[in-house]
Amino acid sequence: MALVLNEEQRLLQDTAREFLQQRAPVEALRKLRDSRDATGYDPSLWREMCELGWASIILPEAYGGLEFGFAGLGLVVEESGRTLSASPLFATGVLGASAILLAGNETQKETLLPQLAVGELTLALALEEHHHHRPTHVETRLAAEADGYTLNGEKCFVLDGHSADQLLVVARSSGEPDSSNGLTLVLVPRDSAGVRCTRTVMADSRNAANLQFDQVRVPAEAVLGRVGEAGPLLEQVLDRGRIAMAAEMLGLAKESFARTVAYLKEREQFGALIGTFQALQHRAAQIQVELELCQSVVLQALSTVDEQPQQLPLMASLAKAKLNELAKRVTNEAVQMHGGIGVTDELEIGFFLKRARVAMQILGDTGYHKDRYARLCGY
Amino acid sequence: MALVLNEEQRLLQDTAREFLQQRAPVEALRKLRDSRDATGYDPSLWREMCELGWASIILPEAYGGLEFGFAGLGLVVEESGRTLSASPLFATGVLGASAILLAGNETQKETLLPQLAVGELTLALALEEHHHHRPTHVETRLAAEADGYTLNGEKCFVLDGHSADQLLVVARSSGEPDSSNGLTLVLVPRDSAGVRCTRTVMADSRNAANLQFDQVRVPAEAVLGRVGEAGPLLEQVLDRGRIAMAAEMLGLAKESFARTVAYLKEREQFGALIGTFQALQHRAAQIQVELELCQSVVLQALSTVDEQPQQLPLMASLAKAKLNELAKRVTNEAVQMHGGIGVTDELEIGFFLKRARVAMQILGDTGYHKDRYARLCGY
Amino acid sequence: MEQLETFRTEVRQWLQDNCPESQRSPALPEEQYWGGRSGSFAGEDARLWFERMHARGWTAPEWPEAYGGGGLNPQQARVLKEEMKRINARTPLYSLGIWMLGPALLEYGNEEQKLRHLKAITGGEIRWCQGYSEPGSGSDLASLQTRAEDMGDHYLVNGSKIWTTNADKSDWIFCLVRTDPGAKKQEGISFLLIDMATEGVSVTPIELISGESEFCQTFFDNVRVPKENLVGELNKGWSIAKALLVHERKLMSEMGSESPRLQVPPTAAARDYLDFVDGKIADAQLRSDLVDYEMQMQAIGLTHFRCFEEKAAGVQSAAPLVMKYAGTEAEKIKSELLLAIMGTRGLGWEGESFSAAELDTLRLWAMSKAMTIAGGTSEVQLNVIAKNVLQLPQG
Amino acid sequence: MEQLETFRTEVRQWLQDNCPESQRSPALPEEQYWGGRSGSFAGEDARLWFERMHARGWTAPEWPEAYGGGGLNPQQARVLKEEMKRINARTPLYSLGIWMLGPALLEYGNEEQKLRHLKAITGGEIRWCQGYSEPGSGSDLASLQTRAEDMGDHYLVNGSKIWTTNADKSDWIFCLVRTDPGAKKQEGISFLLIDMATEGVSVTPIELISGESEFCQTFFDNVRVPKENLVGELNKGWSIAKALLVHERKLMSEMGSESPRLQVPPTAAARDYLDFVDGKIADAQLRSDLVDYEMQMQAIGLTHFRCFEEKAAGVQSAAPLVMKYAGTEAEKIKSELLLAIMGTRGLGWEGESFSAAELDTLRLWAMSKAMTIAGGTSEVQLNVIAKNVLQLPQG
Repeated sequence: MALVLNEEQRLLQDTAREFLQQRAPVEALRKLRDSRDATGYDPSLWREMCELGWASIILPEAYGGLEFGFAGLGLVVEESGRTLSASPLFATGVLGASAILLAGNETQKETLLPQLAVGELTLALALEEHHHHRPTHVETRLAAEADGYTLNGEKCFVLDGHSADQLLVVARSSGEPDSSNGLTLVLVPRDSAGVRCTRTVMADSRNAANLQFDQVRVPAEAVLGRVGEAGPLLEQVLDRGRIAMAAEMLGLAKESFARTVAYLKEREQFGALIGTFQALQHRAAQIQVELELCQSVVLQALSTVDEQPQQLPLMASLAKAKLNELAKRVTNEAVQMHGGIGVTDELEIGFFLKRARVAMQILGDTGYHKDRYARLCGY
Repeated sequence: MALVLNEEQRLLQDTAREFLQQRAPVEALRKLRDSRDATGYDPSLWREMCELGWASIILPEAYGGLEFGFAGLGLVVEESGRTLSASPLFATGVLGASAILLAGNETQKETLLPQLAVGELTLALALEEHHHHRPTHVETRLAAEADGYTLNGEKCFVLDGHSADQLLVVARSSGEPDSSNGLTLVLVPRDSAGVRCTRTVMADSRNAANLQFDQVRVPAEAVLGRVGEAGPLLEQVLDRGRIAMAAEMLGLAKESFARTVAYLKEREQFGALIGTFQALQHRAAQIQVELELCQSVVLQALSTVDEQPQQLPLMASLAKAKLNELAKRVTNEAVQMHGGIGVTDELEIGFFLKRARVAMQILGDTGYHKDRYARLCGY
Repeated sequence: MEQLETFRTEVRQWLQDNCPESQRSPALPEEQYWGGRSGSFAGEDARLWFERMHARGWTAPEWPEAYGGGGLNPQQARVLKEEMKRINARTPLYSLGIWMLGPALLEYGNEEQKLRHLKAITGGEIRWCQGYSEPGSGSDLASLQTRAEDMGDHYLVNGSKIWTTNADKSDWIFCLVRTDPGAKKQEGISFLLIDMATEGVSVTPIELISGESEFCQTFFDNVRVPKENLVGELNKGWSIAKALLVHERKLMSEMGSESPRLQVPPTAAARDYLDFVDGKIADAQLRSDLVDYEMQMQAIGLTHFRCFEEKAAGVQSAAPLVMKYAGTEAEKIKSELLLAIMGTRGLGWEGESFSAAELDTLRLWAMSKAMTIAGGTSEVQLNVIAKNVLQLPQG
Repeated sequence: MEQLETFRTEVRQWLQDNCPESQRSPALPEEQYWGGRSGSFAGEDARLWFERMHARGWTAPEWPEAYGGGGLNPQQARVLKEEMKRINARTPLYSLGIWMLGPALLEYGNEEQKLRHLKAITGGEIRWCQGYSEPGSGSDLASLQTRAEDMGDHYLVNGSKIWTTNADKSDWIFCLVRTDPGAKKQEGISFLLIDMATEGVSVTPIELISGESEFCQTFFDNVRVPKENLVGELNKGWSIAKALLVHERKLMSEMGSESPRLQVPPTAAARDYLDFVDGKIADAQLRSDLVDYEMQMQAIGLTHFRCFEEKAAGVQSAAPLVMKYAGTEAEKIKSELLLAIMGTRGLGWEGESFSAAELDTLRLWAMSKAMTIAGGTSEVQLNVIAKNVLQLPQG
């Protein structure tokens, strides 16, 4: 039953919650931010996460994976949204693992996935070339040479782009700049000659980078799947990313809402607990309604990846659009209901607010997914 | 000062309010509805309104008018929104008078306006050919003959179309079906041979009709203005209509809100006046905020007609869009806050609710005017 | 399990043999059989279908056979329901008696009451209506004023009830009445059955903004009610009412899914009433509103499924508590959206200028306004969520 | 009237002759002169401009000349303002002393206090900050806990104030303190002036989610304050505070209109960051959100004008009471809209990958969250409208 967790899943979620709350709470993100940490996450912590199997939840056992399904991965990601834990979980565990799994050939899978599973390989998907999500707007060119390819172009908002070992670059080997035909996925070590990386410090204190590729040499075996045919596979990878990001935002929304409700029960104003004010009660109750609906959407979307891939695009857009709106609304209300202290950096609510805004842009804002949903439904 | 009424205007408004509340309250509309009155309004009452000068507020003195400006007319229309009074005020006093004033030649003005002023001539603008407002979507054809024209086509949602003495028909004499070029305004007596009229009973119990024109003979002197050039003038007429309808909706919103606030002060639930519940207080206060903003918009839009015609299109779309939304919100909240009795026909709130929905469609729904506003602003 | 499959095969065959062809499609309101002294069948097939089902006790499949029920266990009842649904078989008897009063009598009634009333219900002889709300009571059910005075051998009832759906077509009414005026609000209320043919009972229909008047106000003027008509203990009617409310919720949500008057879905209306350019609705506002609505309905639909799965798995969550609010608010949005999509064609009140679907759209839009009021207003729903789910302090 | 025009001519000429070219454009935050012991000028022109204006008493044009003011009547002050605005002349001295404390002292202070403090304010010698809110008091100003005990020849102050803007750069603070702990909330509060150089006063900046920290928390630990620093009557500080709140509102709305950090207007951002197809923004959602915002701002702008015209005509309406709510809520919407329009470029926190305008957009977005909290939360605004405008009953 897809909308109720089974015993195994509940256990996984409980373990994840406990680990993250102890080892990577919001306070840890604050420390990374304040110390201007160069990596942007704690590599030793990531290795521990890998030991728990988080990098390999969706991988088949043959490649060292847990074979636990996307639904399992989603639960861990949701928990990481509660604690705003910075780690390669999304870029490597969701996007990277999915890309190799879906697009890689057997050799690539056998080589890369076991490394990825144990934390020895981190990845970053270099996709965006515009400040709004446009997955087919690719001008970065992959040109065939006698003994391989050369890569030229620029990418922006590459999550973990400055820290990942290898870059999964979406490049155009043929076709018009906005066509979904002619796209190719290539694997480029970040320290290759001709790769220039500028870390961008974003509102959420998490990792992103701008990348430049200047005559970068790419050997033929670095191509994932077939040349010029990455479009459809890429879309599947992105839909998985959208659903995972929705799961993260669900965790983020639940946690910031829980903190707000707790505050409503302890804060006094005008001689009464502010939680007794009916106007706030109704606003909080309306959020609870949306949270329940979004919970169902995320659970269904996660199991869609494993069970009904034909519904993947629709569910991905539904999940991302709904969770974008929920995360925006909850974090705004959280700040407002906390009043003055809500706008201080001392309170952690601000971290949720800022992460929500970045998450809202990752792999498509609300308008993008509303439009896509309508197109998929034929209107 | 356009945003504050002067002494003269206040007097006009007070007189109108008193007259309408005594002679044409909501109860009068209920009677017209329940008796299935064939005319849809009380002709003797309209003559009294004309004696008060309401049909001629905007007409120059030379044609028997009060020359009081559109701002004055707007105040009377707003009051008629409070009482939901059915009369030719909108179709004849706003649209008809404006069309003849703006598009008619001197002979037409001299003949028609004095009749209109005293209530001897009622008009209906036959414009729409689609269930959504599309002012340039005109397929009704005006074909030139040896001694005049023939008119063929169909019109829908013609306000007062079944009761007016003459029809102001928007017809196409040239150009493509959706072009604003090639439109002509002609005056057609409703009892002309070949005119078929079907009254449509609408939600608001007010007048509308579908019209068919089958080889209707139109003499050359029945053309208002120049053949094929009615487009720009028509747009001005429509903008005046939109602003007047916004004024009516302001009155409607104010009245239904006032009744709701009064109810909040007298109705008890769970041992307390429901007006003490903070959630309702905040919703009511938010409506008050929007009412204040809309009040300013309507006042400015009305004076724009008289003083800044170059801003007319922008202000008309602003006013119609804002008031559409306000009327929808206020009437929905009015029903909800009245609870069970709010959905009974016995309470008059239902009449406001239904009139609001029809008014929202007259001369453009919210989406139409948001789009037009954006286009006018160049985005 | 095997037994159940045998039962399914039998039922399927029986339905195949006994359900007339004409009874295998959703019934329009005028085709429904509601029983009662003044009830009538829409046709001979409807009568046949009712009589055959009644003979098997399947107008109330789960009730004991002694009371005219089918004596099925819940699993069997579910199978019957599924098999009926499979061929779109109509409900043979629509009845508040079956849906609401019956469960209360089965739990709280004495043997005499069960024998007397339940059989008349399953046989469609007596039609019941409900008298809870009173003029002025609104969401505050406990504030009711209709009094039943103990006169020794009978109660003397005075007062009035509002929103008594179809009271003018009903034979009996089940009511909440105040039997101890001195007690605190919820206390001192009793659950009473009243024959509407008794002297002093009168009914006036209430016209709604939708133009319909299936709701009534029912007046009690010195009505003598035999003491045997008290259900459960004196002054303990509140707990019966609460139990019944659960049935009402369920009823409302089930009625929704097989609503006899089928509203046009907004996406279908969009195809009929809006222009498309390059496969997209040209009106950006309406397209955006439509996606918002469709996404919300998807989310609500998935949550319905989640509630179901959670119940089956014995998992408790807050999801069931938000459904009434989410569902009825969405219903209002849908109705507004339909009007907006249909433009002036959605605003027709009557007459041949409009199609039946168009006229229905407007009436259902008006009715949708009542959905966030009836059965616990949206405000009460939010209060309940704030209190029971969020456990916010009460002022 | 004629006199006023003569005055205008003189002022215009004087400004022409005395306002340095460099002082004729809006000042960036770092170019503003706020005076005080640690205050400094952004340049020689700024000093010159301040000194010339101060010499004429025009740092506080309406204050009496005896206190370093200009002695202008309201009409003349208005003319001066208009003429300064005409050439975009900068405010020579930014000062809470002029905007807030001064009006209070002029009305409630004794002669000694006026002479001592007002001159130091107009001359830019002393910079003041405000101490109203306390940790935990929030919107509920009357619940304050900072105590001033009467010790015979002085008050002993203990407690702390929060949101004391720029307290770390200020010399004195004007405070509300509790002088009668036994009295009811609003009573027993007094208005006290405290030299921040006194022993026991300490200041800690508070970092905001925007990354800025102009706000501080100010602590009072056994601070001895001379009794002559009490303004007005003992225990009557609440009425002074109320009068000052009016000035604060006015200040906030005026500051808004000449905000030194100019946020990109959303329509301009749309041109820079969005694609246009056939002259229309291609992204339907953002276009729709943009029109909504622009229309709302038009309506708010017109209502500003209406307030102004009504005041001039002596007409009372509810319009002024809704402006804070409408304006600050719209400001939040605008900031969200700008982020959405700029996409990932609007999410940069620092560094050269983003333009200054982009970085500012994010910081101002974060600051916008405080606007519906500071100066009376949106919730308090709605309470006030419900009570004072709609006159709804209070529970």
